[in-house]
Parts: sequence; structure tokens; C-alpha cells
Amino acid sequence: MIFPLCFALFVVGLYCVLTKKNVIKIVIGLTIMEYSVNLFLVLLGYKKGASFSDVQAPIIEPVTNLDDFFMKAVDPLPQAMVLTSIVIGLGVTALAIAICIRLYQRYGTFDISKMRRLKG
Amino acid sequence: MIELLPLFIAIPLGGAFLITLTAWKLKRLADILGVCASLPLLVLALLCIGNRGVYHIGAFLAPLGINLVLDGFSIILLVIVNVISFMAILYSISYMEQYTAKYKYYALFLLMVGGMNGVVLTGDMFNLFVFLEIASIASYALVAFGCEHEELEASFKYLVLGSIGSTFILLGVAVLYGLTGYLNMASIAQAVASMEKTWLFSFASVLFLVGFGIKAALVPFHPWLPDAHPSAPAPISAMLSGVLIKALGVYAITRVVFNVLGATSLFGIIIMVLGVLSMTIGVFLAVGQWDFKRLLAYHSISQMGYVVLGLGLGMFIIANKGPTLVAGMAIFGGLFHLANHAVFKSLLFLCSGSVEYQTGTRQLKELGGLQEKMPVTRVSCTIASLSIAGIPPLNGFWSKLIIVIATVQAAFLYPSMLILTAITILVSFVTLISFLKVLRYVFLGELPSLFKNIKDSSLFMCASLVMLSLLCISMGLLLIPGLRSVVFDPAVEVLKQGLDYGKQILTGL
Amino acid sequence: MGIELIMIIILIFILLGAIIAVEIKDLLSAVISIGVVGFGISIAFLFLQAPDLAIVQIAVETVLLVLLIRATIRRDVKSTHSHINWAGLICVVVLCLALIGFGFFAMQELKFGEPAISKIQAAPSNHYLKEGLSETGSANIVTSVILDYRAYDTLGEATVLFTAIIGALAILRGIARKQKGGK
Amino acid sequence: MNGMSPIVQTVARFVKVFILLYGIYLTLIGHLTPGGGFAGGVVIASLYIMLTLAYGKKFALKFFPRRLAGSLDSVGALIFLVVACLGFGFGGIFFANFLEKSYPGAEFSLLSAGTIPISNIAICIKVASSLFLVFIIMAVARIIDKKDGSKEFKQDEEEE
Repeated sequence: MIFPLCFALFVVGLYCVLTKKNVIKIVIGLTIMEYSVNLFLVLLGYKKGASFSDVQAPIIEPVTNLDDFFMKAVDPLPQAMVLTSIVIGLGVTALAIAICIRLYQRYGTFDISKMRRLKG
Repeated sequence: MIELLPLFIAIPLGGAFLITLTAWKLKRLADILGVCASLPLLVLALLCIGNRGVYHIGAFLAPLGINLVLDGFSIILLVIVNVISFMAILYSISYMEQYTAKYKYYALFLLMVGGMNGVVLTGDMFNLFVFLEIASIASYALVAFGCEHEELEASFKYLVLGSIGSTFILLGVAVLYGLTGYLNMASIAQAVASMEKTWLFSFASVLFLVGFGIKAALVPFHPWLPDAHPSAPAPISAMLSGVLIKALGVYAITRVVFNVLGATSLFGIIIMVLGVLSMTIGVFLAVGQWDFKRLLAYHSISQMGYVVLGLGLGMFIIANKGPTLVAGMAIFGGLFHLANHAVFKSLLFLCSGSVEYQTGTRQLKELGGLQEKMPVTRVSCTIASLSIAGIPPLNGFWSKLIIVIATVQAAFLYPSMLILTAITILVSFVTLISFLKVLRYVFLGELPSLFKNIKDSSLFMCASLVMLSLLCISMGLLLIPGLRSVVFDPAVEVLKQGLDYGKQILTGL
Repeated sequence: MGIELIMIIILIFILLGAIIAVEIKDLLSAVISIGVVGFGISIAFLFLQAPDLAIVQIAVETVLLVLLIRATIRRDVKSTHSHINWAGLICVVVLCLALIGFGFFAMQELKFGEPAISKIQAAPSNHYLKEGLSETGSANIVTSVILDYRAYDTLGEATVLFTAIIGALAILRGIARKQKGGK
Repeated sequence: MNGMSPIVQTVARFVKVFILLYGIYLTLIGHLTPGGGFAGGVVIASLYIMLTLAYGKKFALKFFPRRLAGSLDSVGALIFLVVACLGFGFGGIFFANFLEKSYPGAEFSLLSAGTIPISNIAICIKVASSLFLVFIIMAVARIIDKKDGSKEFKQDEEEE
């Protein structure tokens, strides 16, 4: 039930990007899509134990003994991927905001329907 | 040779970091660093033709760490990327004088080249996404380098569509990881071979097709290309349509579909339909254009349709266990056209850049009679236009001929293929018409008054134009010895192997 | 039972925040509800045993909010109700519904609690968990994956941030063209 | 951009040391507890952004000028690349973790993970300076509404 909900968040972002006329709203839609893919990745890696104490973050303290750490720990690989993809999302959004500021300076408005200089 | 593979990524990234660190004080240092970063890349790419190997980064074997894979197919892309980027850097030494902050341009250019080398070499799905993101972000910024009205709007549209594509690709990688537990392409290929195809698997392949389709500007996702390419500076639009949509789009689709997801006949049909659609719609949109660069941009969509048609045909035949000779012919035609298109399309964009640099305008109606004033540009533009239209001695003709022969041979098995041959010939005829129009309006006719005093473009621009046109001619007459046997046949072998590419990688090539 | 219920509540909370961010007229409140979505996701990361990600997500979220507010604060123009082209809207809605249907149907197969690595023993993550400490010496397996097993990814990622910053600087510079003045 | 009320400034001055320490702590302890180069870098970047908001642009630029941020950005990335290429030199492979890793008794000590702490520090420098650079560029760029309605885009000290 959880993965489809996360995918619904993705489609909300896609809908926002495709239909909204305001430039900042499009950037917001892109951020929502980035967030939903990150959440989807971390959801993939979760290992459900019987109770809360049965699941552990993939960090070894001096106290944990190794063999049951292997049984209880969550999958570290999606977390590494998400760490990279969060910063990629930040980079793309920073560039998009830079372009929006420059567009506002050139066109005087955030509304994409008024920016029809391009023909064809 | 295999130990030098990481240099393909270390040199451009190191060059870009150094340029931003040191080159803002003295202007010439940026040019020097730019050229001396891309020259060794060219030499390295030519050196590694003909051999293959796997390089495990960080000394971790295949499924644990990331490995760089050098096989026939990635060699072709490596050579194309580095040849065209060296020519574009040479061209932009004098072309970019009209922009400020030139060192930022060089840093972004080298990062784009590093990103493309990373995409072509990597053997790991998530790494493919990361380097694809580097090349795309660098090209978003480069399209908007001039900060004019059209450039900013085109770059915003390109950024929005590009990051929708990237998010689809990341979701596809996530779903594949959910299914197989691996990120390494070779291990995924093996896991997919033994796994029954559930709905989730086809969902992942749809995600990949949409994501890479947006990057390759195939027809349903092409709106960003006709806006982004004309408004970018000339060397950047040469790189964009010459190399970027190939390395990020077509290479990624073929690598993922052939070697990771397994080629099924449904894939072949979908890709062939996309190719045919791109061919026809691209060329008919191009006929009505009067802006030189926008016309070239629409033509790249239609020429990409050729490449995708060839590869889709090969995939369809392999999936249906058809005669492998015909499949090999179709794939060879597609790859050869990919290489040819990279050369003559970037040459055309560089010619349009030098025309715009001298006259200041891109509208075909306002140009005319430039033949005496700009001899070098005229000669190279005629060579490139004739070869894109497919005139016999030049390279465009041979690759289109091979694709047509492949469709005819395939028509013996599946009679519906004859429509493909008819469409291919019709589209190449319409391309010929529109390029004769370009030659007529730009170079023949009377010289408008205000272009009296223009002279031909400077040394560096002419040097790269001449080199690219020589390459165009030599590839056409197959003068380069062993072009087919050394370069293209291993690539065709790699693609024909399909899924057992994974076994080869894991057992050490 | 516990974790699944909590996750569903958080997801519904995030979904509501996203829908508000999309539909609301005023730009500034749209940006604020994006903050809601981001912080909701970082809480979800905490529940999914990913403390690394929760810290980075909160910090990146604040920086992102500051940038977004910086871009909208002085130009707080309400998104004017321009004409909606119904044709485009309908085909987008149909496309989204098709995507949702296909995705929901396809995603039934992924069970929430059983990751792929518990089914496949040869998956790399099992190796990371077993020998991570001894091979890389770092107790935090996520950091060992990022900086040692897959350090090449992190080089790519650092370059992505570098490219984005240089690109933003190139776009936001004062005078873009010299004497030619372009077209 | 001339800073906020004195209350905010005093609170900022008091809190500034703790945030900087927390950022450095997160970076250095990255391989033992959750944290690492990214988290530490972003925390330090948000410290500078807070100072710029509290004290106004001129003070923050004097404290961390734009030129220094730009070069620190590339220096951090270069250190990371050099660490990778050193692996090429020593260990023979591109990203080899060549430094001595778990020598006996160093299970959970600070320097127990070879090149990981160095790369963590490099990433922290890079992330902190680049995020601060982006914020300064966007904050500095004032858009002056000219008479004829078109907006002129003015960067302060142009490095042209």
C-alpha cells in the first residue's frame, strides 16, 4: 500500500509541472518529483522486523555484535543513492531558480504563457 | 590501455576545477587549459580503438564496486565525443570572444565532456544516472550562456523536460534495484535473464524508454530540441545535436535495452515506430523553417530517426530469431549513420555559427551571396549539406544506403517492412530539398549591401571547419583503413550478444 | 503493524502538503507547503532507520526554502488566473491517470517489509553489512558505501553540485555579451 | 539586505560558534556516527546564510568574500580528485583506499578509516562554499526597476 502512495506523490509532481503556468510552480513540481523518488528508494531498503527494536540503522556501535547486526540492519545501498540524489535535486533546483530570477528580470513576470518570444 | 580508462573522467573534471580556480585573472589561460585538456582525451580515445576490457574502480570486483566497461560499442561513442569536443573547443577559442566570463564557458564545456565520457564508459546503472545528470546540467547552463530572452526561455524549457526525463530514469533504476537487488548492469542482465517478466519489469522498461526518449529527443518528447539548439552558442549547439543526444539518448537506450533489459520484439516495434515518427515529423517540420539553426535542429530529430530505426530493426530481427546477418546489417547501418551524423551535423552547426559571427543574423531571407566573402565556410557547408542529403561519394549516402538495404532484406521476412524503405527514401529526398534551399539562400544569390565588408572567420574557426570536412569526406569513401572491421564490427557483436554480455563482464572480458 | 501505519500517516500528510503546494494561488504559501513536504519526508527517513539522510534532508530543505523564498519574496505576484487551455489539461489528466493506474497495478508486487537483499544472498548490500567494518574501517556502513565502495558516485555527485553552482554563476552574471550585442 | 534587528544579531552572534562546531563535528565523525561531509557542509553553509541574513551583505562578504568562496569550492573538489588519483598512484587502482585502515585497536577511533575522513573534509569544504556562493549571488543580484519599465540586472563587484 505504501509504494503506490509514494508513486502518487510522483504523479502529483508531474501533474504540477505539466499544467501550471507559473514558473516557480513548475520548479516546485520538479522538487516534489525529486522528493518522491528519494522516498521510494529508501522505502525499498526497509527490512521489517517483529517490533521496532528488531530493526536497526546500518551503523555499528562498539556494543552491537556483528552477526545479529547483519540480520537487523536496514539496506545501506539505497541510502547511499538517496544521499547523492538529494544533492543532485538541490543542484538542479538552484540552477532553475537562477534561471527564474533572470527570466523575471528579462520578462518582468513569472507567467510562462506571457513568455512566448520563441516561435514554432 | 585499460589502466588509463579513469583518465577519461579525471582529465576533464580536473581541467574544469583548475580553470575555475586559476583562470579568472588571465584570459588566455582558460583557452590554453581548455585545449590541453581535450587534446589528450582525443589521443586517448584513438588509442583505445580495438581493445576491450573491464576496469574495477577501488579494487572491488563486479557487483560490489563500480566498473568501467570498454567494449566495441562504447569505443565508437568515445571517439565521436572526444573528436567533436576537440573541434568545438578549437572553434570556440575565437567564437566565444563575443561573450563575457569565457572561463566559465570552458569549465562547463569540460564538465559536459567529462559527463558524457562517464556515461559512455560506466557499467553501473546509478552511475549512468549521475553522469547523465552532470552532462545535462552543464548543457542547461551552456544553452542559457548568452542570457538573452530566447536563450533563457529555451534553457528553462530544456531544464524542465530534461529533469522530468532524469527523474523517470532514476525511478526506473530504483524499480530495477527493487526487483533484482543489484545496481551493476552485468549482474542485472544475469538476474533479468533468469527472472520471469512481471508487470513491474515492463513498468521499469516503460520508465526507461520515456526517460531516455526525452534525452534523445525522439518525437513525442522533442519540443525542447528545436528551441534549445538554435539559441545555444554555435559550438554548444554543435556539441548538443552532434554528440549529447547520441551519448545520453541513443547510446543509453541501446545499452539498457539490448544488454540489460533484453531485447524483445515488442521493444523492437516500439523503437522502430519512434524512429519512423521522428524521421517523418522532423523533416516535414524542417522544410518550413527560415531560421538557419532551427532548420538544422529539426533535421537532427529526423536524422536521429534514421539511427533509431536501424537499431530498432536490428533488435526486432534478433528478438524474432531472424537471420543474424540482416540484424547485423541493420545495426551496422544505424551505428555508421550515428557516427556520420555526428560529424556532418556538428560541421553544419559550426558553419552556421561562423555565418552568424560575421553577419550577425540567422534568417535565411536576409543572407545571400556569401560565396566570395567566406570561401572556407562555403566549401565546408556544401560538403556537409551534400553528405546529410545523401549524395553518393560522401558519408551520409553510405549509411542511409545500408539502412535501406537492411529494410529491403528484412522485407523478405516481414512484407510490412517495404513501407519503411519507402519512408526512408522519401525522407532523404525531402532532406535534399531543404538543404539545397539552405545552400541557395546563404551562399548564392546577390550580396546584401550591409555585408560588404565581412571577411571569413578567424584561423581557429576555419581550422576546425576544414578538419571536420576532411573527416566527412574520408569517412564517406571508407578511406580510413579498416573502419568497418576494427571499429564497427565489435560494436555490432556486443549488441548482438544481448543478455549474455553480463556473463562476459562478470567472468572478466 | 506499527511501522506500516506510521508510514501511511506520514505519506498521507506529505501528499496533502504536496497537493496544497500545487493548487494554492499565493506563491509564498506554495513555497511554505513545499517546506512541509520536505520536513515530512525527513521525518519519514527517521522512521525508516536512515539518520544520515534525515540530517542531510533537513539541512538541504532549509537552504532550498531560503533560495525559493529569496526568488519569490520581492516579486510576490499572485499567480494570475490566466485562461486554462482545456485540451492540454484534459490530456495531461488522462496521462496522469493512466500512469497512476499502471503504477498501482505494477507496484502490487513490491512488499514493503522484504527488501530485495533479504531474498537474494549474493546482493552487494549483504556483503557491505558483513565486511563493511573490516574492509573500510568505518563503522557507519552508509559512509563506507559512499566514500569507499562507490566513491566514484560521490565524485560524480560533487561534480554535479559544482556544475550547478558554476552554471548558476554563469547565468546570473551582470553583462552577458560584449560589443556585438547579439541579435 | 542591511541586516535585521539587534535582537536577532545578538542571538546570531551567540549561536554562531555552536553551529560552526556542530558542522565540523558532523564532518569529522562522519564515519562513526550518522553525519558526514554532506551534512556538515550544509550545516556550515546555513550558518553563513544565517549570518548574512542577520548582519546584512557587507559584513558577511567581508567575513567570507565571494572570491574566497569560489576558490574554496574548486579547492574542495580538487582535493577529492587528488585523493582519488593518489589511489591511482599508490594502490594502483583509481579510488583505492590506500591509507592504513583498521590497524589493531583502532576499531572506533577517529582516524580509523583511511581516506574516508580526508574525503569527508574535502566534501564539507566544497558543499559549504558552493551553497554559500549560490546564496550570495542570488542575494547580491539586485534588480533595479529602471524608468522605462525594463529591469536592469546589476551585480555588485563585477570581476570582468
